[in-house]
Amino acid sequence: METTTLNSNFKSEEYFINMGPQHPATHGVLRLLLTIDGEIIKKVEPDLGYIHRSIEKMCERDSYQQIVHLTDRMDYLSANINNEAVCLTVENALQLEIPDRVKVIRTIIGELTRISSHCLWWGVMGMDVGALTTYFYGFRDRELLNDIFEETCGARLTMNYNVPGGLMFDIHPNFVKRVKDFIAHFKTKLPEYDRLLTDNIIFQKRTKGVGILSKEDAISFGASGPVGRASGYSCDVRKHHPYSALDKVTFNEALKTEGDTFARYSVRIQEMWESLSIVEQLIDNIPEGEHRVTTKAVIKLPKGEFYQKVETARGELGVYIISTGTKSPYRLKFRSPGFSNLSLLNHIAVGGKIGDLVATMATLDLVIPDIDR
Amino acid sequence: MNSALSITKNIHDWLYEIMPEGVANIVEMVLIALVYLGIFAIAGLFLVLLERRVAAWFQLRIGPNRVGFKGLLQTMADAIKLLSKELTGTEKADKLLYNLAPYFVIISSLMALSVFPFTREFQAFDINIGIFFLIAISSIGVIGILLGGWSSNNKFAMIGAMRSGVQTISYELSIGLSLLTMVIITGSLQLSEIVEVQKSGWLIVQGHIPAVIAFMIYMIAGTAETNRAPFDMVEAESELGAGFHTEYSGMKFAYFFLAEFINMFIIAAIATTVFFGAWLSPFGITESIPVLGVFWFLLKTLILVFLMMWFRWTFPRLRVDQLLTLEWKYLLPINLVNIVIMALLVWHNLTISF
Amino acid sequence: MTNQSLQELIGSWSPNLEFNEEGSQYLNVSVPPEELHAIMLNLKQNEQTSLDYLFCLSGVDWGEELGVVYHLESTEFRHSLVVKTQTSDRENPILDSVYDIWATAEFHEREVFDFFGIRFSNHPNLKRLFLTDEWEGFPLRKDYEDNINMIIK
Amino acid sequence: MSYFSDIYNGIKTLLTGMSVTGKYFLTSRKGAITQQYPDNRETLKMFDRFRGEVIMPHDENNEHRCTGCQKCEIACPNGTIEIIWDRGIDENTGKKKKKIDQFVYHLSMCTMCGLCIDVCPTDAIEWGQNFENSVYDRTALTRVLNNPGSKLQAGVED
Repeated sequence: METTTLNSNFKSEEYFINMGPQHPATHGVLRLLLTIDGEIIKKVEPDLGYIHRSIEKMCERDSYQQIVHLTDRMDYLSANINNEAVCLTVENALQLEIPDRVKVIRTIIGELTRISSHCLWWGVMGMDVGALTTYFYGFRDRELLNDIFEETCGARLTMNYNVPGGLMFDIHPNFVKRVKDFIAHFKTKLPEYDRLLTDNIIFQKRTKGVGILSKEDAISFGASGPVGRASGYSCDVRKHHPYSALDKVTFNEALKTEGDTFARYSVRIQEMWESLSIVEQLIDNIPEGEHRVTTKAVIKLPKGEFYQKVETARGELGVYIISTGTKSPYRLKFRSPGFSNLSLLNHIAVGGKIGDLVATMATLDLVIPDIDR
Repeated sequence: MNSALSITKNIHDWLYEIMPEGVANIVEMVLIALVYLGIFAIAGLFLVLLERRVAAWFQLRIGPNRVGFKGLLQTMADAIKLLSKELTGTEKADKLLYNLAPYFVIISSLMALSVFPFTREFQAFDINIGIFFLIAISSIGVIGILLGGWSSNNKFAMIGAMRSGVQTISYELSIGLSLLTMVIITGSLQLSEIVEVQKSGWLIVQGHIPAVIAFMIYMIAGTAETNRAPFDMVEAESELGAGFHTEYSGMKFAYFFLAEFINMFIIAAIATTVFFGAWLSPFGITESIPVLGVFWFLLKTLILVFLMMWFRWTFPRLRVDQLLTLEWKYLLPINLVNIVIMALLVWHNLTISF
Repeated sequence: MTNQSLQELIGSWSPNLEFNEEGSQYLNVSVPPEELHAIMLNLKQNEQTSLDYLFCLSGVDWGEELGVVYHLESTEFRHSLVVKTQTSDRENPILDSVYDIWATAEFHEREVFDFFGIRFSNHPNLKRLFLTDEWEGFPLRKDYEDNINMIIK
Repeated sequence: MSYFSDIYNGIKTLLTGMSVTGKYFLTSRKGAITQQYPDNRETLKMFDRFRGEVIMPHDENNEHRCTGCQKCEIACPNGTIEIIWDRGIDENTGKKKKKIDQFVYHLSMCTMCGLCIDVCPTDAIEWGQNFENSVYDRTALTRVLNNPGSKLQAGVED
């Protein structure tokens, strides 16, 4: 972008700054072109692509088993849920009957992933509004989850635990005990999160009434996940299109109507409680059985189009596969939640201050590789 | 005007023997300045270390523990690293102001140190407008910040500097007024006199309720004066990257950094002097050993410094407009009412003194 | 609304629509590019369809034609519909933008433009989103070649 | 009046927050979550399933279980595994048989997805728990997994 063309559009008192791609608040390589009048934001224009790896193009040459591990690298904080999304698409296309054990384990790990992602988000949210200590408390709890994942899946972040047809291997014998320990631990820590940050007067002043998104706009901008639900838009895929074992559990969809930054914050905190309750309902009732259905070594999907949506920690992830009957998809599109959520940033940040933009962006919970894919 | 502990007295006499009076005076001043500079450069470094350890303990970490015994030399090593670093700057910076800014900041904070009564006889400069001098000097530092932010020709630095200007000018009022509240009791601006008054009870006890309110306001405004969290609008790393010192590196950056910590020390030291009886020991338990005054002074100061660190590692940052709301809508009116209450108390002799 | 009644309702709007339910869990409707914007506006505003949530907008290179697939859902009735449109002009493909109907389309259409080179008329800010402005070619097209960065197995 | 209750409530929430951090400050010695990594090397043990690198275990006779079927090479999404194979004469039967010459593993390209180990029909390769893979020269990351002079364990192919 040339400065000359920019300047001609400016009123005399407005100026332009580059937030990112290396900026502490953008959590990665997002670049925001801000037009500012003093402290007040006039326009936010995201510039993407700093970490684009063209996963969709790579998928067009990979086999269906190989695609799964690429999704780890999209929204790496909910890697397991991404894996699950691709596996579900392939399994539905093949009309495979998946054992209950697999469904339950997938759901448990998915919800734990959600908690882990929200823990990190909580820490980073605190850091973005200036309370640095929350970062370490959030990571402390996330670390326990990472250990659970590492023991069962072998990796802490990019697990690639799901394969089309089930799970790569059965859960570790310690899994159930560790998860129960974690639930007990986390139930004492979540109220602490509230006491440290949620109730804090400065935090509430910083977030309430900031970055308001109305319900109509939320739907129009395709907001999903906590961002949509904070605006009173019931968009939980787990409720409306339940997958895996989610139809067997009871949970409340965290809904708020204010649509401001604080509402998005509270929705996530509440979601952690809900996820805990889902895990609690399932952890004692993991059915016995196979952990995997044998599939052909070369999976060929029937000709057709397949769409599967799942609820990741950030919102609705869609996997759209167009198959021509070969071993790779003809076209594979990931509808990533972060991409739609980012598109509304300009809409809600304009008129706020720089500090508001940072707080708002923190509650959108952007993961840049998820946007850039 | 100079301290009269026995060693300093000997040096003083010796200097007057070997050179004419005027020269000796100047030499003496330079010597004292150098001693202060040395002590506080090192004290500042240890404050940085303390901050890092305290932060680590709040955050379930261990903190620096590798360089020297238990990491005691960590900040020394950092300082040496900063000394040896290349000084980079922006091409279009206003070179003169850019280079001048760090010195404004560091000199103003070092100057303020000269008036503190560390113990009965350990005070470099017992000026009779002590408190006034402190308030005046500590607000010069902001010029350095403004200059640094403006001259480095970086928009983030510029925003940071402007925020700093707004912040310091506003909170200067609260600092001054809350200290004035206490001056009503003492009836003097001279620091040694203020300490004398407190021999019949620390001022925070003498002035009870209004004094406690004044102290709270002072701590809030003092934290804001030093640009520390939750008032670190100036550097707000999640908003502005590094704020006004974005373009500074090496030793120039170190000056800013050191000044922040010395300022923190100064704010705590003023509070110690004005509210907590400076070098006076609690209940006079070590009155017979005057040298222990230094210990008590530092202990009280460090406790207050710790309190400021506690704030920093707990609270989120305010937004820039909320910062001003807090000052103009809450602190300032309360402060004004508080002064009137204090004046009434003193008028009717309702202060507590033993 | 069931797929059956959706098909009947939408089919009554224009004679040029093709419906297809095979090989997909949703009802598919193919719309000629000229009628795209009008049909889309109707789909959103009609009280019976009320498809107000555009949850996926994907560009597809069908080999001969370039197309866009819109996945729509109604947040009120929870029925879904897939709208497809395509153009055979590979040199200068132009479709109507739907960003004024669903705000999320603004970004998604920029992504499609970036990777497929489909231009959307009336789009407020149609420029490269992920790739640099100087990038040549449109990577997700099937005929895109890049001998340095692409490894074909 | 709400002016004063605001101040009161505000200060109360601030003090609650400080009590949380204060509690951790006092218990910081036992609560520290830092792992002092190079110091705790002795006690640091990875989980059994930890994916550090792909290794090929050999038994005491310097025999491995890899038949050179190349399933792993096909399964790998990144071209991490290259199997250089040969046809040798089997000593027992005298027939020509496929056997591996070099099992080349490019650690620098590996994404630890585990597909190769998943497809391996003879369990010839498995995960190693070593995670200290930094080297000064990236060519050191290309490894030959089968030991020199090693051969196929008897009975694996059946």
